[in-house]
Amino acid sequence: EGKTYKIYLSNNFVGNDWRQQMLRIAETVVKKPPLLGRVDLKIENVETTTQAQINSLNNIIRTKPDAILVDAGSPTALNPTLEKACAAGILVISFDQVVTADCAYKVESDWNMLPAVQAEWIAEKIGGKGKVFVDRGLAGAPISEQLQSGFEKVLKTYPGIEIVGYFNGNYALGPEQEGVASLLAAHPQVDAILTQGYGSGAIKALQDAGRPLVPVAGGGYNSASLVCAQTEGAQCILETNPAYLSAEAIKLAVDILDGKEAKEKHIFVYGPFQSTHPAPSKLYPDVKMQQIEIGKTAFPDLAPGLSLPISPDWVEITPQEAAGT
Amino acid sequence: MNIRRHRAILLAYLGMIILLLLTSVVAPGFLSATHLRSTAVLAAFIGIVALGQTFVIIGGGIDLSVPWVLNSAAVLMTLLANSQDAPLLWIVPMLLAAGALVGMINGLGVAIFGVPPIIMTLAVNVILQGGILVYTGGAPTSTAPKAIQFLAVGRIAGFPVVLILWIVLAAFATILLSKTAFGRHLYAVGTSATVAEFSGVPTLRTTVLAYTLSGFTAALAGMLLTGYTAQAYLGMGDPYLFTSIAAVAIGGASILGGTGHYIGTIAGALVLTILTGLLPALNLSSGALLIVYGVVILVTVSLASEALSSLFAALPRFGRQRGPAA
Amino acid sequence: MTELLNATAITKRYGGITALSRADFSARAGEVHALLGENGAGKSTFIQILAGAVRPDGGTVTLAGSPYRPRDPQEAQRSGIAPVFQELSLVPDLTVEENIWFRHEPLSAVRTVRARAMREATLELFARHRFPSIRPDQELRRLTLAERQVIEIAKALSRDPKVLILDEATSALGPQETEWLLGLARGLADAGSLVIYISHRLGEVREIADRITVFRNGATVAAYDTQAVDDETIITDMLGRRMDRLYPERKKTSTDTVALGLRGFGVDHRLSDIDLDLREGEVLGVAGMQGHGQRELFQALFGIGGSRGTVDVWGKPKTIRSPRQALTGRDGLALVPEDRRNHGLLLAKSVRENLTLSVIQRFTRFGITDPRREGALVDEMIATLKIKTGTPEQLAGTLSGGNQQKVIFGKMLLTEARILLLYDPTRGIDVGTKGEIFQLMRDLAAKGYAILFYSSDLAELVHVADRVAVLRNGRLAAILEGEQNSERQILRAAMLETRAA
Amino acid sequence: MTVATSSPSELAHRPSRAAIWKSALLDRASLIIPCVMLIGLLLVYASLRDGVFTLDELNLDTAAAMTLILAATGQTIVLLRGGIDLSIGGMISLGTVLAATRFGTDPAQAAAWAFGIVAIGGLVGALNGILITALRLQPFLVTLATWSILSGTAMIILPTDGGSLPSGWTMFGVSTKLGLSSSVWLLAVLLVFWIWFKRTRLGIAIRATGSNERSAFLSGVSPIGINIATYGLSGIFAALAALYLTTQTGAGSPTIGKDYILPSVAAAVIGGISLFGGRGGLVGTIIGAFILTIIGNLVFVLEVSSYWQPIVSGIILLVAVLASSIAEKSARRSLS
Ligand SMILES: Nc1ncnc2c1ncn2[C@@H]1O[C@H](COP(=O)(O)OP(=O)(O)OP(=O)(O)O)[C@@H](O)[C@H]1O
Ligand SMILES: Nc1ncnc2c1ncn2[C@@H]1O[C@H](COP(=O)(O)OP(=O)(O)OP(=O)(O)O)[C@@H](O)[C@H]1O
Ligand SMILES: [Mg+2]
Ligand SMILES: [Mg+2]
Repeated sequence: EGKTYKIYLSNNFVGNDWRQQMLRIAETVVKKPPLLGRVDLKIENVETTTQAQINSLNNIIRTKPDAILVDAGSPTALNPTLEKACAAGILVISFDQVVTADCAYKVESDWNMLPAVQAEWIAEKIGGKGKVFVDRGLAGAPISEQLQSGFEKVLKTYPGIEIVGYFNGNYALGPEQEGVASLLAAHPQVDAILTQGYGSGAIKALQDAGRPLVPVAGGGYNSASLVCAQTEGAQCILETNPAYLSAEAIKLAVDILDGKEAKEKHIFVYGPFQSTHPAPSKLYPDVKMQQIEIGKTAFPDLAPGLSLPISPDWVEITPQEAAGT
Repeated sequence: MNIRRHRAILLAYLGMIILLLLTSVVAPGFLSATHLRSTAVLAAFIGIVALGQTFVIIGGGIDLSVPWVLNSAAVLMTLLANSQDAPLLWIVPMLLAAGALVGMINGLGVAIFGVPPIIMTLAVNVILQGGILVYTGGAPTSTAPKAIQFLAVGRIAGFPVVLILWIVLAAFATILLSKTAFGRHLYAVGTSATVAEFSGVPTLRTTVLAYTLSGFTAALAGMLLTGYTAQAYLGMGDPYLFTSIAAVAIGGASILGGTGHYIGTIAGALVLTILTGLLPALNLSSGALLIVYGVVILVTVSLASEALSSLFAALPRFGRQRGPAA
Repeated sequence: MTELLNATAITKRYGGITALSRADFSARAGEVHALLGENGAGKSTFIQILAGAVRPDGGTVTLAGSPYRPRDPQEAQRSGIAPVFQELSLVPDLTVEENIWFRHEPLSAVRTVRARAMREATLELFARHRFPSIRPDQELRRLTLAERQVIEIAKALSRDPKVLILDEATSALGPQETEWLLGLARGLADAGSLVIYISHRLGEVREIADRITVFRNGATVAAYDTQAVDDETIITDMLGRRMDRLYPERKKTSTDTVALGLRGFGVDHRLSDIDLDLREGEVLGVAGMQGHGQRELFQALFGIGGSRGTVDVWGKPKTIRSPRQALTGRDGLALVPEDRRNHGLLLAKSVRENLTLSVIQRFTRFGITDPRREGALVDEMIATLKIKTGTPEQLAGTLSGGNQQKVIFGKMLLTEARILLLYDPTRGIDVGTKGEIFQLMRDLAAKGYAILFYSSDLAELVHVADRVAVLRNGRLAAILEGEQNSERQILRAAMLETRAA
Repeated sequence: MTVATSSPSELAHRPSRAAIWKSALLDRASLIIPCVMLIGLLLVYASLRDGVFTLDELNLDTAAAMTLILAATGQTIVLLRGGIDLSIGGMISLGTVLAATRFGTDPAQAAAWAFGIVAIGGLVGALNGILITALRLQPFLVTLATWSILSGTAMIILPTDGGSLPSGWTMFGVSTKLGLSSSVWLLAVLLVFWIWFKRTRLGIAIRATGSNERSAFLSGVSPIGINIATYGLSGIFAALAALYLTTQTGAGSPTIGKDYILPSVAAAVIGGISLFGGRGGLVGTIIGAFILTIIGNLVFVLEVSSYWQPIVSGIILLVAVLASSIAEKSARRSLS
């Protein structure tokens, strides 16, 4: 058909590398086939507050766009506003931090699968017994809850494993490093660390404290991958929450607006795990796990905060485009 | 040393020691040299940011632009240096000057145009945040140069470099506050700008200088912090807003100005760092942690409160006859 | 007649400082009872105890025969005691009428303040006691010190007190307003109230008081009927020593050098066309009714607020746009400001810090202050002015009123500026020290200082100044010299046209 | 006027009418200037978007600003007292999670809990007041601590965003009467409250205490009483803000309160309230909150690229405040 749709992307937070990459990918992907010329994309960023996002969404709704894509500050607080948008005939797709409103499509990573696979890998790595630290993420954040309970659920199935300490990594390097450092001081023995952030902060804390390296779970950032690849004896499993979720959401919007029925309202996007020691998962036999390797999953020349992988399979995005350099 | 004047500061240290003892009960490992060292290093970052904040608050203002002055310096440093050490020779002085300049703009807005400090520095913070995103396109930057990493985590004869830096800065700040005309003027301006003006104090210069210093220390802390985590990331300055103000307040300064000292702020930075280090070891839920955090802050600063210390003062007189109320 | 108020063995300590030690005081209804004592004797502390603002460490008070122990100012108010505080108890951000009726505003059915009733009550109060007219709806912050003083009095009277306490209520008032207040106090006493009257102006005390109690170092040293005692005895009891004379001998010390020359000097509509020469070695008095431009003259010369016209300082034209430009060492000008609490003193800082605030460079070497040199300056000034302070580290706000004024005076002296702008420098200062300050002024003049001197007490101008410049409606009305320099002539020059206008 | 012989002459010569007007204007400058600021912003906004001066726009903007206005009402009272209340962040979070977990579907139960939440707000605030007076601690530190404690409590009750509210509850903001949404009516009620409150003895005493604590005490204001009342009211308004917020979000959130701490202070300060107490009023604060909200709308219709959005909003804020500060300064200079 080739009609151009007016689509707004409402994003509640710009303050980290992942969100930046997500936004850049959204801007890039609408300038490339197959979406070239199909989308008049407007991005509305607000500074972290839910109130600001509600106000911004109200402004968006008044311009009657074809679709609103939303990376939400809260899974529930935007619901009344988004339901208003749906009622006005606007297509609503939430992605990354999704909302619970029934009328909204949801595009996200599988937050049940990701922590389960990581915890399983860690548990197997330490032979089903030992003491571990678990990252609680950011206090009050919904994904933090999911990741933490995902870790715990699997770890509980190994009677030999004991969670001896929790810390709040806040999805930032500094707090992760500080949190692990504090726990290390209190616990002479630790056998694995499950972070929700980078993992590399945990490794740095172990090194600073002069402790032996232990298996670490973290996120799929270039820096984490690099540290795992370059550190002697590092054992890592890195999950992926692809920053191209925005591209997937845009594509879904265009498809639905074109009249293609979506198969489901809740869509999971899967990226591969990366590991220094890939191993098959028994819980989720289908997951892909890549070997961490310089040049393949870790790029010394690229920005450390880059989230990997970069492109979905239906469009080619270069690392430069993703990094904005 | 005059006990009355410095009671708040002394009690901030007392609070810190009590907290340390408490900590050692919960987790004996905390009093190990390694951990004390890493605590001190973490406190140094807060302490350096809070240095400028101390000056601004003593002068009757507040600096909310700290997070993004810090973050901007960190991001620009890694971006410009591109992991190389050599360019730091011009980058570091330039960014320190740029931080100072931002502080100066804050100070001028407050002192010349009478913009409320909260609004002035808040707006500058937002503008800086946007400016950095526009300038870098939000691009993640390269790893911190080795030299900066050395400053942040390196050691000389087992002693952390950043601590040496902190001690030097602390000495500088202490002298500035206690031993110079600028320090005297700052307390006067913070106590009453009108009286200071009537007394021939250069109120404008004094205020601007305080904010300038705050911009400078925030930029410095930003670069050092980059060395600590080995990379700059967006949002790294955010935790330092309330922390820097709280460190100053716990250190005995009134946030309405005119009182306080950097020596107290040091204790404040240590209290906050020890506390954030201690809490994870308690294995509480996130909610319970916040509750404990609040209670400990309250108890610790209560120790420093005049009420308890005046009770101290009254102790030797208990035996004597009381007033008509008795 | 029985005693209405009886206080025995009142004691109050502040840390190491004893403000009151077993002081006694008793007064009857229907009398004006003066409470005298040198600065720091404990008068205000005693008043604050009566007012419920401070709790004594020991002693008992009875009011109309029953024990009186107010827990807070509110309780004191309910017992019919209304104080006019030396430091004033007014709120800058409320209006005049809101201040007067604060805490006992007339209320409507929905518990809000009835503005109309409050206005009427204010005007009625003003009329009943013949108050000077002050607009009731302005914010207090816009009032001059004298006006604030008057409002503080109105506030006390608004409670129809049984006991009215006037703690140096006339210190900021000019001759006419003082006269008015004395009449008012007399009237209240005659109507059966007790008026406790504190002042350092003996003339007033003599005019109005029936009886006198004298405090020294926190204890009662004497109590007598005013008729039965002479001034010398009172002063000796107050100071604990004899005093030869209040006013120094006036020798002509002025030269022909003009220290401060004003031509066409003015401040918006409040001051205009002032041509005036202040000579080296001269004490030039400034007089006028309140609000006729004196404070504008002093402030503008010190660089506060704008001004027009030319100012020559030691023969050279000088622009003064800020106090900083005025305070330029020996060639500069220094000011004792009108409002000591808001303009002169950092109340929350020590005596030392206040004294040296304007002269930090005097003890700074290579950018570093030298505490020993500072200490020397401070100690010298405390000794010179006999500032009663526990240590130089005592907070200025905890000094007695007169001693606060001395700190401001000392702070100005330390600047070494040779042109001194003294706006009521002896306000609240006891007779003993007053004499010393006058002597000091004359000595400084003899050393080549030039002094511009305003006082709300005309006698001081007459006895200390070489010439007196009288302002009227913001203009120079007369310059009186020699025989002409008398209270009568000053008042004539100051008021003549006011009546007509 | 009666001129009696013993009455002293007027202390100052009579000011001219112009001078009286000028000083009256100056006394209100801190309110007039934000008004002008808001009008200026609205004019720019109206030139970029149709239908700005309509009831719809009023309804939308009021709903957008209302939570902030309620939070800032409490903050205003505390700032007038010369204090600051950070704990509203915790109280708002706690209020929303209590509402979202306890209201259930029974209207009576919901109503009871709504009152309960307001009561908790008042109690917690009163506790702040007691701690500040009794321990002689800075309000900043005490409320920082209670903020943390309240947030923690909220997080224990509801670890992450969720819960639900009765469907009628979320209809509150949408329902209209006479073309005005209930939010606008609520604003009107708030204004009536303020007109009443500022003229009560308590209202005056709070302002007076912020203006000069010592004078207020000497005049018979009880230090602990005034603090309990001030912080208690702040807590009550924080609870009300929480309840209103849940009508907008339909859910509870243990972290949402912190979003209102700094903005509540900013709205008050833009509206002319001094952090040093004593000056300003709620009308200024409400205007300040609308200014902050309109700036968001303005940046939206300006269609600036996404990275520029924070810069533009920062600059608008700065320019507006700068212009007003300069205007006020020059007005002051011209007077004295
Ligand atoms: N809060 C306080 N802390 C310490 N000392 C105090 C305090 N209040 C008063 N004093 C001391 O108590 C003494 C008596 O002071 P008070 O004000 O009663 O004197 P006064 O007789 O009123 O003097 P003046 O004539 O100067 O007003 C002074 O030495 C003063 O410094
Ligand atoms: N009646 C007046 N005429 C001229 N200038 C005045 C008058 N009243 C006050 N001022 C000046 O206005 C300025 C502000 O005075 P104000 O007493 O309001 O100070 P402030 O900063 O509000 O003090 P605080 O913070 O203690 O309340 C001062 O410089 C003062 O000299
Ligand atoms: Mg006194
Ligand atoms: Mg004020």
